[in-house]
Amino acid sequence: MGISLMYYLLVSGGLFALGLAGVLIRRNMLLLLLAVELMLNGANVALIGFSRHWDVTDGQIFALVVMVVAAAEVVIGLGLIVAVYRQRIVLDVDELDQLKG
Amino acid sequence: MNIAALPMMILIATAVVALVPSLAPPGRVRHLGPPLVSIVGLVAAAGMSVLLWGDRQYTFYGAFRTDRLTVLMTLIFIASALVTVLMSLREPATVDRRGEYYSLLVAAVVGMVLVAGTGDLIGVFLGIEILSVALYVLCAMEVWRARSLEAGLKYLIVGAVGSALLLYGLTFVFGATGSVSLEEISDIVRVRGLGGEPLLMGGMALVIAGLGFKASAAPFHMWVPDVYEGAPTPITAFMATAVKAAAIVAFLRVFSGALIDVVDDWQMPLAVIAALAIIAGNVGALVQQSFKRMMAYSSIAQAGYLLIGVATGTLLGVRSLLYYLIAYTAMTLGAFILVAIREREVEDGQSIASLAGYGRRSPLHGVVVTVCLFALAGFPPLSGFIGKFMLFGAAVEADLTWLAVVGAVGSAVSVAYYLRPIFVLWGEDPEPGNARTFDPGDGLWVASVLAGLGVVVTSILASPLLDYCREAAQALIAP
Amino acid sequence: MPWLTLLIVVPLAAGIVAALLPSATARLVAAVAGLVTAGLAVAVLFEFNRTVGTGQLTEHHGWASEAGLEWTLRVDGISLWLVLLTAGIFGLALVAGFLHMPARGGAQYLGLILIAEGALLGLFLAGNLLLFYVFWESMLIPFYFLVGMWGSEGRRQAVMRFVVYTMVGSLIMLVGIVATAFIARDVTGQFTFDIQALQGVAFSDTQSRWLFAAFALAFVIKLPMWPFHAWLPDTYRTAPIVVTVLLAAVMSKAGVYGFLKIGLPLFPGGAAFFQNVLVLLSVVSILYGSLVAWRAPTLRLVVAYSSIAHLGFILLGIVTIDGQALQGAVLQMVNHGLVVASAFVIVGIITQRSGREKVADLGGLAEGAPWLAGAFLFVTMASLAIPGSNAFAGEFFILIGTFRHHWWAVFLACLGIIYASVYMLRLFQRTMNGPRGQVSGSTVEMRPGDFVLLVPLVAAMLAIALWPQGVLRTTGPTVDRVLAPAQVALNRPASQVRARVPVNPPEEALPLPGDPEPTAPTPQNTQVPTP
Amino acid sequence: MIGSLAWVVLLLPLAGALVLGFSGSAEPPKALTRVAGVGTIALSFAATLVIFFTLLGRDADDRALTTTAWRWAELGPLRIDLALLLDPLSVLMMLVITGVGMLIVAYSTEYMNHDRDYRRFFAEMDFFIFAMLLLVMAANFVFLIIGWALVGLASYLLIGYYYDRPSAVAAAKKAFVINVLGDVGLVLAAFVMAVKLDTLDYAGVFGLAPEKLGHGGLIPELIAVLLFVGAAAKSAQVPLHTWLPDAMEGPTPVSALIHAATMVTAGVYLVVRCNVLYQLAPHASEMVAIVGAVTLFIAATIATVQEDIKRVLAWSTVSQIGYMIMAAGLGLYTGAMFHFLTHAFFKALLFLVAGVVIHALVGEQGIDRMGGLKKYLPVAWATTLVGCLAISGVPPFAGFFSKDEILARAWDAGDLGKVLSIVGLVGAVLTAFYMFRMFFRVFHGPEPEGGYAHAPHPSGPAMTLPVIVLAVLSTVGGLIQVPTVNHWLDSWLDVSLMADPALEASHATEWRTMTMSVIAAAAGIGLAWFIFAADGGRRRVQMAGAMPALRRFLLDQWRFDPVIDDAVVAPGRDLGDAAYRGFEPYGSGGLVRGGVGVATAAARLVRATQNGLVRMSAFGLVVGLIVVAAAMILGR
Repeated sequence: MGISLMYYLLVSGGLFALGLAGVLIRRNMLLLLLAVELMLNGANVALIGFSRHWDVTDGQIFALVVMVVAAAEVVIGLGLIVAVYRQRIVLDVDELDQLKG
Repeated sequence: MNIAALPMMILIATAVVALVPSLAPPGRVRHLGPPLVSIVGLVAAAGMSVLLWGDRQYTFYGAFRTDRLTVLMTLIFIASALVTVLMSLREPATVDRRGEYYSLLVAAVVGMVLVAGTGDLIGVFLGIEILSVALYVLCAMEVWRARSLEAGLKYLIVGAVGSALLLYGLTFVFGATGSVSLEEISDIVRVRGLGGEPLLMGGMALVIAGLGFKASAAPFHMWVPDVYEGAPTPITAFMATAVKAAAIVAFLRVFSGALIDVVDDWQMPLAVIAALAIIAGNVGALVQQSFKRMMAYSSIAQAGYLLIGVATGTLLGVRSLLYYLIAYTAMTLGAFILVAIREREVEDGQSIASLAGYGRRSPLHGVVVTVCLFALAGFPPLSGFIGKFMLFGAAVEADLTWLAVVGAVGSAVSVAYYLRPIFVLWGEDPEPGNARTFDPGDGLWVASVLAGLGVVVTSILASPLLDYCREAAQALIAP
Repeated sequence: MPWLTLLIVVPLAAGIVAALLPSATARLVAAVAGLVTAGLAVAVLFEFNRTVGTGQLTEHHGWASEAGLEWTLRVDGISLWLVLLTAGIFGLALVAGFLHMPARGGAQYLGLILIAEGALLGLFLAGNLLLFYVFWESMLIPFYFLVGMWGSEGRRQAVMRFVVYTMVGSLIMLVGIVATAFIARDVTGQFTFDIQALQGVAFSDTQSRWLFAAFALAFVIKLPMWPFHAWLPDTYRTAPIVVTVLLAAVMSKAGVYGFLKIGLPLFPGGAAFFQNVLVLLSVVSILYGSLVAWRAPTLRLVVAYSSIAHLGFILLGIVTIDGQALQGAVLQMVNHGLVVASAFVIVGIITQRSGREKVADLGGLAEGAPWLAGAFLFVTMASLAIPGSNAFAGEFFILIGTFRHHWWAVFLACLGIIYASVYMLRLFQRTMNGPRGQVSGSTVEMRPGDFVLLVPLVAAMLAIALWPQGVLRTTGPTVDRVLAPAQVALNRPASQVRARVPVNPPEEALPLPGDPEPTAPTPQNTQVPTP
Repeated sequence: MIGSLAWVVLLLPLAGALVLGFSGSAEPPKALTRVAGVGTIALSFAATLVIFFTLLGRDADDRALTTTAWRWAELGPLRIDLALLLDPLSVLMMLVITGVGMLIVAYSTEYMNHDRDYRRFFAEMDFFIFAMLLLVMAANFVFLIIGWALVGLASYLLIGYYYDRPSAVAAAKKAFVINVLGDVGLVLAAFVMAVKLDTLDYAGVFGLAPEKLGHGGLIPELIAVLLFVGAAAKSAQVPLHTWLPDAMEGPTPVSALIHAATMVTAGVYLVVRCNVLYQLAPHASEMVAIVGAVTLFIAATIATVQEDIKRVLAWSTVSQIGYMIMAAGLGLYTGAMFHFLTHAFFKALLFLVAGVVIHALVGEQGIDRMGGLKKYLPVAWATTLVGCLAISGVPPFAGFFSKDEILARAWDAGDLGKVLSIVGLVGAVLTAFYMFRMFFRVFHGPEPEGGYAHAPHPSGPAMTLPVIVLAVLSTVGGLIQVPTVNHWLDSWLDVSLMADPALEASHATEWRTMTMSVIAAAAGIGLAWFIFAADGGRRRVQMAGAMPALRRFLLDQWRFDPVIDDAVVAPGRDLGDAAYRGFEPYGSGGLVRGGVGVATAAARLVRATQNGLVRMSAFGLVVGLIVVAAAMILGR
């Protein structure tokens, strides 16, 4: 028995909270994407930890799927950011304020 | 692999094939190919699904299950997608990227079908992500229009956070039970008596937040008006109907299906977010000047009504919810079709003011949208009423009478804004500036008729439909 | 013959058809449909067996049976007269439409009136709570359009207020309907929305009170009662005059009818509990409506507020829970329909032809318009319920019955009678008598078309004035049945209770004292097995 | 047989009214109008005579019968028929109504000749006769009330006959509203009876009341008081009398028929008819008597200063009805009916002669613009003198016997009776004074300054003949019941007066009262002669300034109108204004506006959170998570 589940969860929770905080306070779009990645990877850590805890492979498979999905999201995200940048030359997400009310 | 996943396979193939006509030189094939392929593929998948109506079948080693609920939901998704395709025929967003547009649309349906039929938590997440990623792109498809782009980006960022919450929640559920299979989870929860287990509760809270976000319940709704307003109108309609349905079916699969034995743990939070959605949606819609944005708020409120059905955790609740979902899909599509028409016809087409006197000029669309709005407002004998009534009944039966009262008061408030466009449509004289400048296209006529028929048929054939809904609900709740 | 279904389907179908036809044909179709419906109503009168107090000529078909919504129609001694009133007044309205169609969208206008008629007839005939609600709500739609599309200045706010206000009440009622069915299922083991089957269910006091309150709120808003009347003045003011007639004469009866059909028989405990509140509310309505009618500036508003006062009398007759009062109330429902319809017709004639809304702008019209003055005088007298008029008969019976239990309310209500003479005479004299105003009488004099409308109304009023027993003898058994539960709930002396109180579930099904532990009733026909 | 005849009596005037009312918009020939208007009433009178003599020929016990048309309403135990009652009391009333009515309507054919809407006048008069007949012939309280209200309607229509004259319109409204107040009193009384006795038939009520209600209890007192509210409103008793003087806005024949001879005495009829109930309610009866006495005194004082010939007569009517009401309250039912009968004769006479004078002077009604008319209008002078003597109670004219019967029998009816009898005597002095004040100023004295613009012209036969007939009746009408000689009226009414205490004055009282009342009449006449006629009217001018405060007070009619206006009318009007201007927009409207306000404010709030920032959405997710968690923990 290696590292106990608790440590996995602590790291995972830390990553997730860090990501969430990043989303809440950061204004740069690229950093936002980064923060979201942090959250997803926090979940991944937990998945791996649980997988080991229960001694099943389900969690690891799940984690793999998540990685793929995360990659896809980032690709789309970067594409859109580039498009926005080309159009308006901003990276500050708060500038996106045409839609409100 | 057996026949159970065939509709999904057909859809995947359709998504791929829809790209092919783009290789053709500019012309009819390139122009009409993708939508035609999509329509054929969707209809084929729908037909295939109908054939699958029956007892549960497993495939992919249990990762995908086709039961009556899967079939029913697949049909709802496909119906919504079909109308969306018809609405999109002349959509500016599709110019020059028709292949991608329709392919992504069908891909989103694939994700939804996966959610509806998933046998494990991975499928829930994967399906939600497939449809989300497709929609991020679709929302931003009109890259030359700042609002569209903004909508796409906002949706992406917030949606990714929502996905992360969902994922983290699913992780905890997995952690608490040690399995990703929904059926196993159900057994484990029952056998081990996991009610009140903190890890499971935390997981459920996160899942509720994540799925609530996708279903646009309050207070996770803040992205909805912005994204719905910015996205191309057909996509908005698609999001308001199919995506919401997908999120709801995810709720059903996870909570009403797998976690039904800890219903006491998740009933109250669901009821609360349902109530908040009803309040926020109905109140927010009151002061909107844009029809499209108003419908966005309306869809928030409607999500609240749908969640009532989940929150009850009873067969009656699920069954009412399914019926209301069908009805809601038809009504909402009908309303958005009018937005699509008007925004192509006139400059200021999204506003309520642009509807002035439109009913007299174009009675068909006028009548359809009127019927749809009355149904949304819950006027009997239309399907919206029957659905709401049954949801309230389910709530009362589940000792959630307060939720029914909130729903009722919310409905009364909603009348105020649903009737406003109707009044403008029929009661005001058209302004000269509102003359038509651009032909919205024939697809919209067909779509409009389909939506109107949908509302009428769901109203008149309520009885048989409810029978199907009961069978689907039994497929979910019964083992 | 499925008389009752025909009564509903004929106007509905004709309405949809008429709306799609060109105006010239549409008005013929509409008028014929209106007359046919009236004829059907008369046929029902002849088919009716007046010795029976329960619903009769029952028709039953499934609709959304899954949801408990079934096409169950019945007619009883009370609804019979409301059906006749509805068919009659709508028939006249359609004839009026035939003679004088709005310039814009006439076919749709008549079509909507027919649809409204169908909905109202359905409401009065519905034997299923859900069906009742369906018609209750769906009648709003035609009225919404009628006011919204053909109304005058300020119609938008008026219809909004009208519809939203009504919806607040009715959606709460919807919750009440749902709750009724579920609670009744727990008591009787039978899940149903059938009104007759729900009678006599032994709700607990708390349940009965809450359920009654949920229904009563919808009803008092629809009536409307003070202080829930805010939608009324604007709506009556902006609606086309024919629609105002329909609203005031027929639609207002829907709320009253709700009390009779649902409030008293199903929730006697709640009715008994809220009795004093409702009596007080009725009296306040009477006085308030009268006082405001006295000071209201325009013709229509005077009649509109007087209508609030009159409806106060009707409600008083119902909530006082007395056989004589209720007989009077039922009679007065018909009377009020006739009186207020003719009052609005006359007000409509005057305001439309003179182009003046304000009482102060008119005067001395009698000189050039003797026929109109005569008709107006008749209506004025009927409206202030002068003894000898049909309205007197109704108010007299209402107050006799009320006197037995709430003598103070009668004394206050009598103030309302005195004020009625003040405001109605003010209206009559300021317009018809005195020095000539801005308009000469001859411009407003009655024309042949007006006689077509007024003569039947006046004839009906006279007939009832001379022979109220013609109405009373058919309503008696029904009234007894409607009242009996509430009378028992109020511990009224047995001599006053003249009908058997239904018990649900039947007594033999209940365990007798000393029986072994009662087993929970097995739900039959329930759609809801616990998951 | 006479049962169906009763319906004929009742419906003939209605038929006349309907024929005249619906004979098209064009004015029909006047001859036709006359035939329809007068003819129906004449036939009705003839039929009444037949009924009268038929009943007269029967045994006393056989003189009451009921004839039913149909069951009007049946409400559980309460059964109400559309039925007529023929008994000595109602037949007596019918005779006066149709007889005097016929005379007055015939008189109107000439009097109204120059008015527009000739036809309408007769239609309304016929309608009044119908309603009045219904009132007296009804066999139960419901139809009594109906007749009661319909005569009010007829009175309203005829007071407001000149509907373009604002004062007439206002007077009509006042009369109607006060009468509705009276109706309400009656209706309330009917409620008490219906609730307590489950019947509203006279027979039923009077049969059951003594047994079920008891003597002197709260219920019979309440019934009696409520009935009297109706009676007081209709018969212009204080404080509900203010409408009657104003009602003189109507044409003079109307005043004669409705506001003197018939309708205003309906209150007396009611009290007499309900003698059983009043006998059960001693306190209420005393109150009735006192109100009557107060009224007779107040009205008599006011009549002494009136300057309008019709208003003098109007106040005199109020005063004379006061006598009747007082009598009825004291239990002197025959006396009340006797005075009603003679009063119908002489007051109708006086009004009709006043009409002749007004007609002669082309509408002039002020007595200070009259004078010395004796030489122009000798017949009028003679008949007025008869009328004045009759009302003043000078033997052997009709009024003497009836008034004397009341005063004499009152004297012997206990302490209260004595007091009231003295009030009556004072009233008699005043009566004689104001009547002869009018008489002297109109027919004697100097002609008004500048003389008459047109020479006063005597009227034609249609007006003169009824006047003469009435003068004859006023002279001999009292002979049907002469103290100590005959008691025809007593015995005739015996059947109807089920609870008549049959008070009889002792011979001593009779003689004393006769002497006193003759002295009273002589005093009044003498005083009037002294002031107004003795020296050609100069003394009047000298005395004009005397006692200005009292004079002012009397001219203000004891200040009833402003007080009632301030106390009763104004509060209601102000409340109505407050409700319309204050509560409507802010109160009930406020309920709506408040709801809308809350909804809008909430909507603003929702919008405010919707600032379009991505961060806000993410923040919403976090908040939602907290909400969900909280609900999850709290909801368990």
